[in-house]
Amino acid sequence: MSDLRNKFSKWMENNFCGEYECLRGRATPGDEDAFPGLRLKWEREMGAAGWIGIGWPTEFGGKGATLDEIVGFNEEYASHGGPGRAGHIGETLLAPTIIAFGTDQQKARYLPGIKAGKEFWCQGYSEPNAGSDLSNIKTKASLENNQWVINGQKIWTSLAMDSDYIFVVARAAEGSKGRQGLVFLLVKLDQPGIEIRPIKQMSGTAEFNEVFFDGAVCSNEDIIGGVGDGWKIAMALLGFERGASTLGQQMTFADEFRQIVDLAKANGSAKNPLIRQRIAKSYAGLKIMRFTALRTLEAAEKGDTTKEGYISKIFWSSWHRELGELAMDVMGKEAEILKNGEYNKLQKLFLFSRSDTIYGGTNQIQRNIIAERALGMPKEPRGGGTVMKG
Amino acid sequence: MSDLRNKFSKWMENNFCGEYECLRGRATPGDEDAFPGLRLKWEREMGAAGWIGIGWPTEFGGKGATLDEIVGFNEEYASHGGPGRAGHIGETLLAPTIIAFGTDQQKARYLPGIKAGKEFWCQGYSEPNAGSDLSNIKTKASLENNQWVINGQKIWTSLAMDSDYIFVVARAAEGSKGRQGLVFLLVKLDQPGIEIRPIKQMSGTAEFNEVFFDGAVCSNEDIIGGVGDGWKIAMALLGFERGASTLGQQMTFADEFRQIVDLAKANGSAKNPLIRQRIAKSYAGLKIMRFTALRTLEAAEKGDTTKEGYISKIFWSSWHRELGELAMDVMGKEAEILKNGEYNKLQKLFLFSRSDTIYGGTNQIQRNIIAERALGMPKEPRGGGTVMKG
Amino acid sequence: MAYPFSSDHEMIREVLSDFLQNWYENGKGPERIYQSGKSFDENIWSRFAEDLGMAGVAISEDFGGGGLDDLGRVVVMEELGASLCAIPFLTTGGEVVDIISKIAKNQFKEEYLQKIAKGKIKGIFCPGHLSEEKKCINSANADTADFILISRLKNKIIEVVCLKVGTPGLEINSKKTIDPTRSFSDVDWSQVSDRDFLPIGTAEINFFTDIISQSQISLAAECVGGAQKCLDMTLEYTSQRVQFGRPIASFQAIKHRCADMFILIETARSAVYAAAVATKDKKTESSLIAKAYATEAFFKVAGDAIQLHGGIGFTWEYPLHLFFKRSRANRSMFGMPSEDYKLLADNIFGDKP
Amino acid sequence: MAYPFSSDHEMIREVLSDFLQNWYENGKGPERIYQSGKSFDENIWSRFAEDLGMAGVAISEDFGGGGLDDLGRVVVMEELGASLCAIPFLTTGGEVVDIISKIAKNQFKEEYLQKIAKGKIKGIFCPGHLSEEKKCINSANADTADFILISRLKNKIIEVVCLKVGTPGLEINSKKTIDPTRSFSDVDWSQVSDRDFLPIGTAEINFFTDIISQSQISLAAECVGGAQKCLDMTLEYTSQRVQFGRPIASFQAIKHRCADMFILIETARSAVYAAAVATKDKKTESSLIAKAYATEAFFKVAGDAIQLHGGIGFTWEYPLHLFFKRSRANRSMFGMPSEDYKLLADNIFGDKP
Repeated sequence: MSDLRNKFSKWMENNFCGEYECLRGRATPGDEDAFPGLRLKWEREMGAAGWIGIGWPTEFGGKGATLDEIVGFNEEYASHGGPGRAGHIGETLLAPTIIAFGTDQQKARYLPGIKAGKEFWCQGYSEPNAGSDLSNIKTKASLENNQWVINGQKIWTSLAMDSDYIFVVARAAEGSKGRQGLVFLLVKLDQPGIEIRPIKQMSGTAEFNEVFFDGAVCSNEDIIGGVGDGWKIAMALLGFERGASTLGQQMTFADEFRQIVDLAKANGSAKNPLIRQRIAKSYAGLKIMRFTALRTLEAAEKGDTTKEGYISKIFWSSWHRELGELAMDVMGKEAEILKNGEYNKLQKLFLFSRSDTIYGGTNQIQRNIIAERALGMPKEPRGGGTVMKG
Repeated sequence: MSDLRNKFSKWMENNFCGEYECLRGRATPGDEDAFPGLRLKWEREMGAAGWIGIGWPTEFGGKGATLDEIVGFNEEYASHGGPGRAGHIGETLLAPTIIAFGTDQQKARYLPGIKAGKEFWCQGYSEPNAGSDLSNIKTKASLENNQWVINGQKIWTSLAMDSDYIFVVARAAEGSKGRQGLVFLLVKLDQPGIEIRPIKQMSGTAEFNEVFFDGAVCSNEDIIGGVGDGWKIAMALLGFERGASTLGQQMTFADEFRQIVDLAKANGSAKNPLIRQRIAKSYAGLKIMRFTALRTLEAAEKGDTTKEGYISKIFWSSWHRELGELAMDVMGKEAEILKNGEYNKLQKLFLFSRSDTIYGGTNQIQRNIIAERALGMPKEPRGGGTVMKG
Repeated sequence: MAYPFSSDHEMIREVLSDFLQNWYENGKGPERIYQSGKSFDENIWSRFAEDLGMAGVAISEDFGGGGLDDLGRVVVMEELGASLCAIPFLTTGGEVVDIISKIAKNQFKEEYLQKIAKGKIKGIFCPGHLSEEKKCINSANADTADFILISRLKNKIIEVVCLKVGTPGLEINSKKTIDPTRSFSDVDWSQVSDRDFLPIGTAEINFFTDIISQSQISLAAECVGGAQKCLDMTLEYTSQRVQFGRPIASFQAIKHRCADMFILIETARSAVYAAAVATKDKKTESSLIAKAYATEAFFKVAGDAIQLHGGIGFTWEYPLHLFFKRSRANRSMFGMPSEDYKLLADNIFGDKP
Repeated sequence: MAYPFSSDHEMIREVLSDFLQNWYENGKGPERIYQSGKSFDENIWSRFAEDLGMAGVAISEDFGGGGLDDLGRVVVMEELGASLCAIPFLTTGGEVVDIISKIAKNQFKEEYLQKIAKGKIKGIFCPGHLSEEKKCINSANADTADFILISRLKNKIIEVVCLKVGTPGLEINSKKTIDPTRSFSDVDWSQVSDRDFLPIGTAEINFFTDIISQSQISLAAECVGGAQKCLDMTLEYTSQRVQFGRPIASFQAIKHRCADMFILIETARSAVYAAAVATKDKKTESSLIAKAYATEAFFKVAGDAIQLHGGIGFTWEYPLHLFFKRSRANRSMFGMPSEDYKLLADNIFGDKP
C-alpha cells in the first residue's frame, strides 16, 4: 500500500465517524439529496485535511498524486463507506479545466475554494431543447458594460441546490450556430437573476434541477477562454470525466452488489439457479468495468489515447440498470412493498438506475459516438425526416 | 374435423408411404436439396389427387376451401410428416397473382401445370446490388420483335434447380428509376440465355441460386400487367405470402421443437433449469406465432387488414434462430461433433437458421417496414452518408 | 381491431376508451388518486358500473349484467390498463363474479350479482385452499372491498365462504407498494369466529384452476393496454421532439426500438386474445403463456418507453413512470414469469425436477 | 495498443499479424486447410516456430525461447484467432510448455523445450487426474501431436507422465467437428502398458489450476482476435455496400450494432488482458471470467457480423461462417459459459447448491 493511501486510510478511520456515521454509503446517485448540510460539512473536513485535489499539481496546492495513488485513494474512500462527494464537479471537472485553460486570476480566485471544500460547483450544459445535442444551445450571454448578461434555461443540473457556482455554456454571438460563438462562463448562483427548481424523479428524489437565467450576470473576467472557445472548453472539461473518479463510482456499485448478494443469501433467492447466473454475470461485469477503466487510465498515463474509453458510459449505465432489475428480483415478494411507506435503498437503485442510461448522453447517443469516433463510421445526417413541430 | 380435412388425412395415410417414406419431415428450409427427383414425383401425386390449389376458386380447378379448411389441410400435411412443398411458390404465390391480374390466356396456360404438380416456379426478385432494396433493380428487359429480351442477374433464388419457370421483375423502360418502368415477366428456365449457379451456404447445403440472364427471352404475352406495372404486381404477389402457408411452416417448427425436447429428455439436459426456461419460452413463442398467424388470417377473411401481419417474418425468423442456438446447447458435448462427417438435422437447423433473419428481407428491413407502415414513423432518407464506393 | 371481437366488444372499447382517457387526462387522473391517499376513485367506479354497466360486463343479463364472455373482460382490462385506472374490476368484476355466478345458491347469487352490476358492492377472492395459513398476502383491492370470498379445503372438496368486511377478527392491512396507483393488502381471517363465515357453495379443484386462468388473462390484458399506451406516448413524443434538426422519430435507432415494442405488444395481444377464446382443454396453458409473456412484454415496453423519452421519461411529473411501476408490480402478481415458465417446462417435459 | 503491452509485445503483434493475415488471404488459407483434409498446415507451423520463433514465445531464453509472459501468448493467440490459423500453439506453446518448464527434470526439459522452440515436436496435455477414465474427449490438436502429457493422481500428489505417439495401445481418434478449421480427437490410453509411460515430474493440484487458467486466457484471447476480425470485416463491408443510395454503414441500425460489437470486444479484451497480468491470488477468478465472457462475446459478434453482411454472410464462399463456427466451438471448450458462471456463483455465495 502506498504511503499516501496508507495515510488516507488512517485519516478516514479517525475522521469518518461520530456525527458523520449516518452518511455511510449514502448520497450516491439516486440518493444525492440525503443530508445536504452534513455532506457539505464533511467536504470541508476533507478539504481542511488536504484530501481534495490530491491529483492537482503541487503549485496549486495539490499533492501531484500518481494514478496508482489516486486509484488507491478512491478505493480507500469507498471501502470506508464515504458518502457521495458533493464537491466532485468542482474538484474533478472544473478545476482541471481552470488549470489547463484559466487565467492566473481565475486560478487564484477559484481553486482555493474548491480545495478547501467550501465552494461547490454545478454544471450548466443541457437545455430543454438541446438534450443530447450540445451544439444546439439557446441560452444567451451578451456583454454589457464589461458584464455578461445571461438569459435562458439549463436542465438536468445535478447538485444545484448545494452549489455556490455554476459553469455555463452559452451563445455569445448573435445568430451563431452549432459549435460557433459559444462562451464558457463562471456564474455565481446566489443572485437575483437565477432561479433553481428541483426536478422530482420517478424515485421520488430530486437530484436534478432546472436553472433559469433571467438577466443573471458575471464579470467579463469570469469566462474561460475567449468568445467562440466555449465548445472547445466544454469538450475538454468532459474529457476530464474519464478520470479516476469512475473507479470511486465502481466502489459504490460493488457495495450495492454486495448488498444484493447478502440479501439473496438471507432470503433464499441464492438457491435459484437463474438468480445465480445473473449474480455471476453481474459480478463479471463489475470486474470488467474496473479492468476497462484501469486500462484506459493507465494508457492515458502513458500518453496514449485509446478507443475503449468511449464505451465507459454505456457499459456502466447498462450494467447498473440491470443491477437494479436484479435487485428487485432478488427481493422477491418484498420487492413491491414499501416498508414505512418509503422506497428502500434497492428499490431506489432500481428506479434511479433507469435514468443512468439517459442523463449525460443517452445510450443511443453513446452508440452514435462510438460508431462515429471509435469506428469511423459515417456521421448521422442533420435534418431530414419530416419536422412536425419545432 | 371438417370433411375436407378428414378426406385429406385419409389420403395422406394411404399415399404418403412406400417409396415416399424417406421424405418424412425432409426438404424443409435448410434441407431443400434433399431427394430432388422424388419430391417432384410426390408433387405430381398430390396434384393428381387434386390436393394442389384447394383454396383456388372452383372455376380454376380449386375447391374454394375456406380458411379453416386450408389451416386443417396444412396441419394434416405436417402431422403426417409431409416433406417441404417443392411447388409452393407456384401454388401459393404465382397462381393467386395470375388469378388476380393475369389474362385468360395466362390462366389457361399456367394454372393447370401448377395444379397438376407438373410445372414448378421460382422467384426472380433479388439482385446482387439491390438486396433488400427491390426498387433498385438493374436486370433489363427490352421488347424486340414481340419478344422480351432479358439481361442481368438474380440472386437468392430458391428451388431454381427444380423449377421449370421463373417470374422475373425487370426494368423495361430505359432510364427509369425506382418503382417506375418495371415489368413482371414469366420466363422458361430451360433456354440458352439462362444459367443457374447454386450458392453453397454455411450449412453445406445449397437452397439458393444465382440466375444469370444473357439474352434470355419470353413472349410479349408472358408479362403480367403492362409495362410499368411490375412494382405493383411484385408487391401484390408478396402480399399472398401472408397466407395459410405460414401455418404449415409452423408445423415444421413444432416438429423441430419436439425433437429438441425429446433429446433433452434423453441426454439429461432437461434437468438443467436454464435449458428448461429456454424450452418453455421457445414453446410459448411457437404458440404465440400460431395465435398471431390465425389472428391475421381470420381478420383477413373478415376483410380487415390488420397491422400485426407486419411482424410475422421477423418474429418467426428470430424465434427460429434462437431455436437453433437452443438445439446446440441441448445437444451439449455432442453439439460440435459431426457424426459420419456430416451435419445432423439439428446442426443444420442451427446453421441454416442464421439465414432466416436475412433472406426475404433482413430483420433490419423488417423493422423499417414496421416502423414506417405499421407505426407511421418518418421514412428513412434515401442517399446521405458518404458513398465510398458504388 | 377485427378478430376475435364482435361489434358489442368494439362498442364497449370505444365507450370505455373515451371515458377512461378522459379520466386519465394525461396522467392527472392517476396523480389525483395517489395524492388523495386513497387507492381508487369511488366516483369513477360508480359511473363505470352504473352509467356504463361495466362492473357486471360478465354477469348474466338475467341479473342485470352485460352477459359478455372473457373477451369482454379483456376489452375492459385493456382500457383500464391504458389509463392506469385501478378501480377494482380485476377482482370484483372478475373472479368474484365468476365464483358467485357458478357456485352460489340462487338467492345469494341474485342479490350479490345485481348489487355488483350496479356498483353497490365490491369483493375480493382469497384462494385459501392453496395454503394452510388463514391469510392472503399482497391481495389487490382488498382495502376497498365490502366482502371477501374465501376458498377452503374440506374433505377433498373446496368450499367457498363469504365474510363481510367489518366482521370481528377480520384484519385487512393495506400497504404502500412501488405502484402508487393500485393497493395491495394482507388479509387475515385466522381470528374470525367459525359462525361468521357464510357458506356460499362448493366446487372441485378444476373450477379454481379456471378462475385463476381468468385472472391471468385479465392481468395480461391490462398489460397489453398499458404497453400500447406506452408505445402511443412514445410515438407521439418522438414525432415532436427535435434533435440535430430532425424529429427523433426519424432516427433509425428510435424507429427500430419502436418496431420492437410493437412486436412485443402485438404478440402479447395475440396470446391474450387466444387465451380468452381458448377451449376448455387449452385454457390453463394458454392463460399461463399469456400472463407470463404479457407481463414481461409490458415491463420491457414501459422501460423502453422511458429510455426513448430521454430526460422527461424519468421525471415524476410525466406519467410514464406510473406505467413502468405498474408493469413491475404486474410482473410479480400471481408469481414471476420465471415461475410460470418453470411450470410450463414441467408440463412440456412431463416431470418436475 | 498501449497498456499493458511492452514494445516487445507490439513487435510480435506486428510481425505475426503480417505473417498470419498473409496466410489467411481473405479466407483462402483456412479454406486450403479444410480442403486438404488435414487439420493444420505443417509448413506454417515450421515457419511460425523457426522463422518467427513463436512456438516457444513463452519458453525461457535459456532453452531458445522468447522468454515472454502470459501477455506474449495473448498477443499470439489474438493474431491466430484473427486468421483462424489453428496451428497447435494453444496446446504445444501453452500448457505443454508450462508443464515441462515447471516440473520436468533438466534433461527432459532441455531436450523437449528446445525442440518445441524449433518447431520440431508438438504435444498435447490430457488432464487425466480429473477423471477415473483413462481417456480424454474432444482434445484439440491431438491428431498432430508427437507426444502426450498425462496427469494422474497418485497418493494425493499429481504425477505427469509422457507418452510418445505410436506407443502400442495408445488410440487417437480424430473427429470432424462443426468448426472445419480445428481438429478434435478422443485420446484413449487405457490399453497402454504401464512401462511405456515416462514419468516427467509431480506437482500439487494448484499447479494444474494455474495451467487451466493459462489455457482459458489463451482461448479467450483467440476469441478476442476472432471477434475483432469479424468487426473489421463488417466495417469494411458495410462501408462499401450501397443500399437505398447510401453505404449501409451510414444507417443507424448498422452503426449501433457495430457499436455494440465494439463494446463487447473491448470489454472482453479488458477481461483477457487483466487475467493475463493478474496476480496469483486473482488468477483463477479472472481467467474464468475472461474465458466465459470472451467466448460468449465472440459468438455474439460473429453472429451479428453475419447478420450485418446480409446474404453473402451466410454463404460458404465468404469466410465469415468459419469465424462463426469457430466461435461456437470455442464456446463449448473447457465447459460452456453457463457452467463457468455457475462456478463463479458458487464462489460468490461460498456454497454449492
